[in-house]
Amino acid sequence: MTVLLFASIAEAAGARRIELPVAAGDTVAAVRERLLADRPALRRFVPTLMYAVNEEYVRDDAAVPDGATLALIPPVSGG
Amino acid sequence: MTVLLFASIAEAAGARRIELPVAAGDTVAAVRERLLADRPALRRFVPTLMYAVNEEYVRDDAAVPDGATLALIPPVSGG
Amino acid sequence: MLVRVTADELRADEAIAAVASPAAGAIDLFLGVVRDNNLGRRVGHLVYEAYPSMAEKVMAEIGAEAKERFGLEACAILHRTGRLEIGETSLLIAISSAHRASAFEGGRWLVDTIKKKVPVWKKEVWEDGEAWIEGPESLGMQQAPAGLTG
Amino acid sequence: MLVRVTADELRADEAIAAVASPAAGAIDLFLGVVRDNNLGRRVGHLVYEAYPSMAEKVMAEIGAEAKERFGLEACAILHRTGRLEIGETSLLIAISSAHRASAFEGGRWLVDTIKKKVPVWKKEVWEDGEAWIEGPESLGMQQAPAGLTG
Repeated sequence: MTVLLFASIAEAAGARRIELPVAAGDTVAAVRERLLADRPALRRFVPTLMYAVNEEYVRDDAAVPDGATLALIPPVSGG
Repeated sequence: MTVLLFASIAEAAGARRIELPVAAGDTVAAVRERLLADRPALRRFVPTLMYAVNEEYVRDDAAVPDGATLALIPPVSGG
Repeated sequence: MLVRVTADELRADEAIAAVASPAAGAIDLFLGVVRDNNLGRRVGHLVYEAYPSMAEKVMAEIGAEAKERFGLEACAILHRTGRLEIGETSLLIAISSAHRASAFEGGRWLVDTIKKKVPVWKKEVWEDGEAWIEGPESLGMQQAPAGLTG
Repeated sequence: MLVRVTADELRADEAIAAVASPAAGAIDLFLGVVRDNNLGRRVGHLVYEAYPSMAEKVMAEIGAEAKERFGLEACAILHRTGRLEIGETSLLIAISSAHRASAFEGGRWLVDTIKKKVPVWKKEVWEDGEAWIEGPESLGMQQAPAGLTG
């Protein structure tokens, strides 16, 4: 699966796109924890992160289907 | 003095500008009555008319100085 | 402050440029547009008449009051006169402000106040007649023709 | 409905044309503009980043909801990305409506909702540093930099 990162968290990760394996029954939170395991510096972003699966906002207990795109969305500030 | 007419009352009067003599101490109402004396068909506009002397809104008891321009202003409908 | 009564087409870009300010974070623009119906009547076109010199004076006063009241950076008010077809812009206002709340509130107040105070009148022309539309806003009345003809 | 995330300059005339309708009596336009200061800091320029495909999808959903909620004729939402200088337009919305009350109310609601929901982020760049500005509207927090650098 593909994880997309934006703005502050992308800058901190040094990456805008990370490919990760996904297991059957994975939730957004499970994928996030797998990602953070290798990148502990990103944990400070978690309290304000929002998530989108295939471009729909979801909560972190939502399922992540195989082949999905998960976006880690810092608080937005457009306009 | 000069009396300016606009919109419905100008159309009804067949004139947009009428010159009238003004007497010392004349009020807007006095000038209006002098104008209506010759044009009774215009009396129906009086209940909703507003007035401006030299481009300032005034009440009909305001004085009309010599050489002033009095405008008879039907309810406005710009925008 | 840009205020103008004109028979020429109103251009949004000109109004936006007139209110540009480095301290402005928000610009609100309002266009009054000729629509094809009013109170169930099919409108063919409108004719706007103004007392131009007084209209510009009143517009400048209203603009200055809006700046003061809402803390605006700048505002522009333009009104068109003459014959206007469906879809054409009769009134164009632009205001700039540091923040959007005052931009929207100031814009709304400006339009409401212009409609009450600026000496401009419109005539509706239908297929089978015409009438001056007078007083809907300045008298707080229902919008109704002053005298039907034709 | 015109919705677009683009690195190109936003043009008011295009947005106005996109919402034209014979039944519209009012068009409200809102421009979010880069201003030279924020919370007392002197701003040099901004950089906007978006999740473009999702941003356009969310903008279309918000636009459809605004049309329904306020009975609008049409709306257009454009957001710019990349580097923007002071005075440039980052957000452009246009809405058309039969009457002005719904045009202003719909415009206000659209801008508020876009700022809460559309995945776009801005970075402030000052003379001596920069920071992503995150969360002021979506979290209802005070607007404060997420992490200062430089």
